[in-house]
Amino acid sequence: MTSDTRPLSLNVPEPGCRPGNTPDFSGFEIPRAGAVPRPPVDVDPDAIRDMAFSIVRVLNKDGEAVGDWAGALSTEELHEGLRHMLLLRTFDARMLNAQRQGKTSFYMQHLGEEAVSCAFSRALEPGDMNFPTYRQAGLLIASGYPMVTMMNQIYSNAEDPLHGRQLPIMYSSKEHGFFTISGNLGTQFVQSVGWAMASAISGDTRIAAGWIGDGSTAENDFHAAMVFASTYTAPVVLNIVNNQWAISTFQGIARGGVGTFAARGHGFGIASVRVDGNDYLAVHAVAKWACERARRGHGPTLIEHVTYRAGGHSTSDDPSAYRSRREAAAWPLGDPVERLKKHLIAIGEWSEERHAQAEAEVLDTVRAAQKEAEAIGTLSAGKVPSPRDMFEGVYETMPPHLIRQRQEAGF
Amino acid sequence: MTSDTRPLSLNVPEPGCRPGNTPDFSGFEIPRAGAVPRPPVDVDPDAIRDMAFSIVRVLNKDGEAVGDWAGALSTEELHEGLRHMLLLRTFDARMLNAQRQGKTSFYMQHLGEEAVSCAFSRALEPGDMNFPTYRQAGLLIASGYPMVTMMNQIYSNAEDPLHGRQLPIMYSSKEHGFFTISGNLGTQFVQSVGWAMASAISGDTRIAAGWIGDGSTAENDFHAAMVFASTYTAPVVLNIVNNQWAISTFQGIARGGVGTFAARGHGFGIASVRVDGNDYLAVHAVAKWACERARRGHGPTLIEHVTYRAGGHSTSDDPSAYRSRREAAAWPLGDPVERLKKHLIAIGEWSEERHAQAEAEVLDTVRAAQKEAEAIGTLSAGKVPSPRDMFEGVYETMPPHLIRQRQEAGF
Amino acid sequence: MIEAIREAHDVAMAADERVVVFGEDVGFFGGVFRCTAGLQEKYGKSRCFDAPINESGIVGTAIGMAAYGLKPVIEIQFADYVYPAYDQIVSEAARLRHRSNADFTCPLVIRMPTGGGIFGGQTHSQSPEALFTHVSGLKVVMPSNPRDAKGLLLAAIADPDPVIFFEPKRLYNGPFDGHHDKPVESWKSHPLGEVPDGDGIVPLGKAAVRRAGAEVTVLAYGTMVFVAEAAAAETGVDAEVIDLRSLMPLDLEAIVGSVQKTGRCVIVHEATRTSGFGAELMALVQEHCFYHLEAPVIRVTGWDTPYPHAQEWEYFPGPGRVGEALKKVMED
Amino acid sequence: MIEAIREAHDVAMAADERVVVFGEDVGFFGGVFRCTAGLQEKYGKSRCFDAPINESGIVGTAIGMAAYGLKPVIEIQFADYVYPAYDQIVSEAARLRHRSNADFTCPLVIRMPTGGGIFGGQTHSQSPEALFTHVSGLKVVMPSNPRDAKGLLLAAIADPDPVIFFEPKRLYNGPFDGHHDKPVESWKSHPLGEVPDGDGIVPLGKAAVRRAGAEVTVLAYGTMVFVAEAAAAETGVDAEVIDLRSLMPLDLEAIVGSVQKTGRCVIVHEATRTSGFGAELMALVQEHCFYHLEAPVIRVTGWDTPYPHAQEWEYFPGPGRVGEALKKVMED
Ligand SMILES: Cc1ncc(C[n+]2csc(CCOP(=O)(O)OP(=O)(O)O)c2C)c(N)n1
Ligand SMILES: Cc1ncc(C[n+]2csc(CCOP(=O)(O)OP(=O)(O)O)c2C)c(N)n1
Ligand SMILES: [Mg+2]
Ligand SMILES: [Mg+2]
Repeated sequence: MTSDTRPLSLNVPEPGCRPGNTPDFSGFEIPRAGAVPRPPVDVDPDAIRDMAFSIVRVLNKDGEAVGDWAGALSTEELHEGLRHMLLLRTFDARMLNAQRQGKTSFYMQHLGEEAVSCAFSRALEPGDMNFPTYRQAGLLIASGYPMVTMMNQIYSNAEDPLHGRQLPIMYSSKEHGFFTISGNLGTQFVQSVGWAMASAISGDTRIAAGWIGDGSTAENDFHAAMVFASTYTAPVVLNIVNNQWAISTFQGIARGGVGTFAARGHGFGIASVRVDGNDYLAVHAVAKWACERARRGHGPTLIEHVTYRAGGHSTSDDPSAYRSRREAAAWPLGDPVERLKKHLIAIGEWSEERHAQAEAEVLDTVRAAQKEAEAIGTLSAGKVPSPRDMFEGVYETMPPHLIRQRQEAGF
Repeated sequence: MTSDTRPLSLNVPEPGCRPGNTPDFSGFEIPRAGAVPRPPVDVDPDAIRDMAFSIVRVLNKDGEAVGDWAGALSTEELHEGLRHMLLLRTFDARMLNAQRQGKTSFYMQHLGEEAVSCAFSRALEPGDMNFPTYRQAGLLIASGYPMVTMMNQIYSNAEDPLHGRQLPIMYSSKEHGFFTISGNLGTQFVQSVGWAMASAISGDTRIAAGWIGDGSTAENDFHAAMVFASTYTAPVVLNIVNNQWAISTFQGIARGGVGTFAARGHGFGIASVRVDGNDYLAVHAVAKWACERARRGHGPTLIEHVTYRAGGHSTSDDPSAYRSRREAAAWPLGDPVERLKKHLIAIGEWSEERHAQAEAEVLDTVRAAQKEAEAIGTLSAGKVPSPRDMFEGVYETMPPHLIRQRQEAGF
Repeated sequence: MIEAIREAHDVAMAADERVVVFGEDVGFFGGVFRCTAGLQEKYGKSRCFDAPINESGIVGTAIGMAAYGLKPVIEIQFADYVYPAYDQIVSEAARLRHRSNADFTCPLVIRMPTGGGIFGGQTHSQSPEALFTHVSGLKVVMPSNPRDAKGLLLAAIADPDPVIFFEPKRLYNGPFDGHHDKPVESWKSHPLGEVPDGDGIVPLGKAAVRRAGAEVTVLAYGTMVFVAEAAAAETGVDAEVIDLRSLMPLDLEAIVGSVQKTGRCVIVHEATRTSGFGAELMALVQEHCFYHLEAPVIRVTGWDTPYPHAQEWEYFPGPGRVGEALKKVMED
Repeated sequence: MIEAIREAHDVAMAADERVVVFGEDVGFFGGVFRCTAGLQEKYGKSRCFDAPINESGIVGTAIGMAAYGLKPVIEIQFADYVYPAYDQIVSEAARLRHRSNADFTCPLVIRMPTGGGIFGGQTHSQSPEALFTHVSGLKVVMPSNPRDAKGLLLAAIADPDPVIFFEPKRLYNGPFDGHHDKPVESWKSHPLGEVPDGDGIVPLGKAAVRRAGAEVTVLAYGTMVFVAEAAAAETGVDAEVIDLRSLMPLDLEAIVGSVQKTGRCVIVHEATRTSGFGAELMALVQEHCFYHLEAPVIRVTGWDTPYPHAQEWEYFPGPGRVGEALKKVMED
């Protein structure tokens, strides 16, 4: 041992800001909108390593869409996109409230992250399959899944398609390309790769999209997904939603010493891109590019959506215990709804009045769905699934021991 | 979907050469010896990203030690290094044979990879801890662990320090900085990080070294090791021994679309270096650099040792079923023993005669140890551990149910 | 019970520098159930810290630390999330001592909130204890009250071998007998809610009789202890309720003594039935009390299905079902 | 038995394009035990291929494939290495159908060589079946001979739910009754070594009586079936040896019918005792045959220790130990 060796000490990363501190994002580098060029979809991943350290952005401060990645969406599509985000935000607000009223046991919202799932959804084709986390309900809303069915699931009422078996918001819809959500973090990232491999094995043209949170990239399944996607050039888009927090744990604990989560892809030769997750146009453009890569056989893309979890982790969480109340407001990428609204106004296709009217319409829609769902039942009242349902579907055919148990239970 | 989308297909990587084919390593880029500069130990990992795509080499074709990384070892140390490798090679040959004779159930050799563990060992200090795989017995031999004890373990005889409990070659020696080997691949990579974290937590100066094979980097524990090492800047050296094969599976299946295993470190901001694993001087120099980084608090280093498994995977394996018999001879980095021998001759410190004499001495040493071990016993004859030993040590204090079972067993 | 667990950590950390605590959200925030609140502030970031969300890595690094000589006490956020760490626990933590002949050992405590009754659905309600009792080299503990929680946790931390420590989350804030419609009780008014100061341990491997009785022995642990007490009270069956507290090592003597006395036995657990720990208890009872048994032993357990969200109370083995079993075992 | 397993793959792959086979070393080489030899050549690299060494990834991708609509048949190189995949199996494969109300399902076969008797030491000898029988949603199968291996594997591949398929590796090359000093036998001369051509299945959930008897019922599976037969022959006890073949679903009827007839029961397995599948069998026997039992049921099992290398035959529950149990149960 060299004689000048000093005692070692443990490095434990800390967030910039805890309750009581002043949020400071000045160290967070944000390239200007339009700065990152759009490479061809068959680009060699090695040639775009810098994209993992930059951020693809389309909307500038003035709400203009600029650069290579702009121009992919029609005005009608943008209107629809805004409506999807408003629907999701309103849905969240009402369901949060329903949980407080005891109509369900649990809820998780998307506040500040609406663009990610809503815009991504638009890049997929029917038949493609998402393997979402609990924070991508925008995939369902944007693909037209009935809101009342979502509520039935949340309320675990008699019309819940999952028969009350699952925790609220753990939706499943094969038809809408939305894989049954797991409560276990990370497990589905690698399943999305398997689904994509199956599509390739079958000579199909469908692709898969995996989803994972910043904190959950630390899970081992992340590695499995990257290894298999890389080895078999699977037609999959692997999405990391970096909303800066994993419950009370800031993203630095999962990220460690590397600059960005997107850079994780470099160890696997996977094309890796960072995108402004609060920019509907940027998310959509990058998603489209990545989906095309996958579908044309150029293999996987890793996308880091840079966004911010403006609300609590779930209804069980109070973030003021571990981060500054002012952090959300200081978040430099703004609010996705406001930014798309500003863009539409900037291009002369929207106004404050139309926005207010849209909000009102959206509220009516959500309210109507809620009324319909609550007329069926909630966790605390009304029509509920049968206890028999708990025994059904463990296997396709109920084996003798479960029949005996069901009888013992008296159902 | 774009109308021109064609059916997808699965990409399954294939090795360059199967039985019957002619080995061709022409695509394998080998920088000349001395080409890679030696950065300071506090270098920013990002500044040496190219080192993950090159190979640190010291010995050139003519056996000269050249470049920044040369000059760290005295002639005496080189003589000793050669002796260690010869000991390991001879030990392997004799134990392989002992297995064929039924004196033990199983053996795994190091043929062609002797430099990796023998040279690395020299970079460690007493008290440091290796978390080895089954293919780093050179760590024990080079640190002076008694060969007869190794054989007692292999023979599961009455003097086996592990009392016959473990599979042959699954040694353990805390005193010699050699963590108890697991049969489960990958598990110990992350344990090495934990041990290193513990050293840092304790304000100690000791460091850990983790070991993993190329194939085993695919295991999820590899990810856990990288995440924790990166986040807590653990004082650990993480070694990947890329010997090109994982039983019958070539390294491309684990590596996927990235150029090298060392590049895996880039996704974590970990300093990552490739080294010529068949060059005793290069392995030692890189190991020393990485250990110093760790010990001075600069955090983890990932080292890919580029080598070749010249023998079968284990005594249960016949590699001619899946790779060309000529591949080992075509391997462009040569043989580690031959290369060090050539170097010593080149610097005028060795000769064919001295080498022959050294080989004879080594053989005597190994033979003597073997005689001693066999006089105690082998798996098939002589003194064996007591069946009682199987019940001991499951817990520190034997709980009642195990006492009952031991009595039931009649021991 | 949360406070008792926090206290046990505090006592152990104060007494022994080698005790380190980490897990998801356990550092600054003090854990999602607040069982480690204040420890980071008191003992510093290198003795209590947040971990990346990687259960396998948490256990794997803890094994390395334990082998180094520290005593890690780690938290898995929910028992339902222990499976990614299963290999590290089964193939490594449980094996180090034996395979190295004590050259390396693994004094390690793995805590995890367990069980249902909080509408947590299938991934926040499981009771996987039987998956650990089958693995030689592990100890398995489940307290049912604050007093035991503190004493057993201190014993687990002092233990030289790896201990899986299950905390019934429905008991965190008060006793619970399965009558979910009744107002929530707090530990304040319960005698076992009173936790002695200091570093007194409750030894691993010793059961406690929670209710003495002559007619039937009820073997239970965790939340089910209160359910069994309620069922006995409500049916009037004179049941002896044994709180096993530690499943491995198991207090066979207490079990056999009681069953040989009563001649009848009901086993209650929240985990799924098939291959649950109840099967082992049943096997032991029939091996050791065969000639004393007057009626078949009955298991009252969770069903062999995932733990459902809406049908929580039909799944939960409540006092009604346990009461039925008590009556049946008396009739048999 | 290897050839029978290979044949089952071949038949299934020929009949159904959706059957895909992968795992460590299963492609070009055909598996370290050669159970998939020739399949890659015959069906191409996208239907039979090598996987990275990542058991969790193998199962995880297979789940995705099964959900897509394929029927993956995957190999875990040794049962001892299944634990890294435990989370994917328990939390995902076993749960998809139930939690999605059959919106997504998981028809998947996970094969793995199991058991000891080959001097494999603690990481090539384990029998972890009880860790899967405790998990609702899984089926668990263990054949004891080539005929059943083929028929059960075909049934497993046809099954709409995930099946854990244990292959006793000591039986790969011939029957084995635990007399390790006797010359090795081959399947050629054994009636159950004859495997019918074609796609005939052996249904899951049906046990087979391997030896009819009147005095005591022996419940066994895998290698232990032959051990039990040998013990019966050697002791002269008129034992009825039942080969369970499938542990989940279990042929309770066959078990109960036999035990009610004989009034005595010995349970044999190679896995560690505590919380092994024997505990569940014991529980079921006492629940269903209490009034017929004339003596305590006895378990003969592996000890609650890691599977040792040198002491292999002291660990292995051989015919001597089973014979002792048969004699004891007759005396009790
Ligand atoms: C395997 C597993 N471990 C732990 C948890 C508990 N848990 C639920 S959400 C969460 C944080 C996830 O953070 P992130 O991945 O960043 O996603 P976000 O909630 O921010 O969308 C944790 C630790 C879990 N659900 N599964
Ligand atoms: C978890 C686990 N999976 C599979 C195996 C079986 N196995 C033993 S060695 C080996 C190949 C390892 O290859 P590599 O990591 O390249 O190391 P090498 O043998 O080349 O040194 C495999 C698959 C194992 N021991 N553990
Ligand atoms: Mg997050
Ligand atoms: Mg290798």
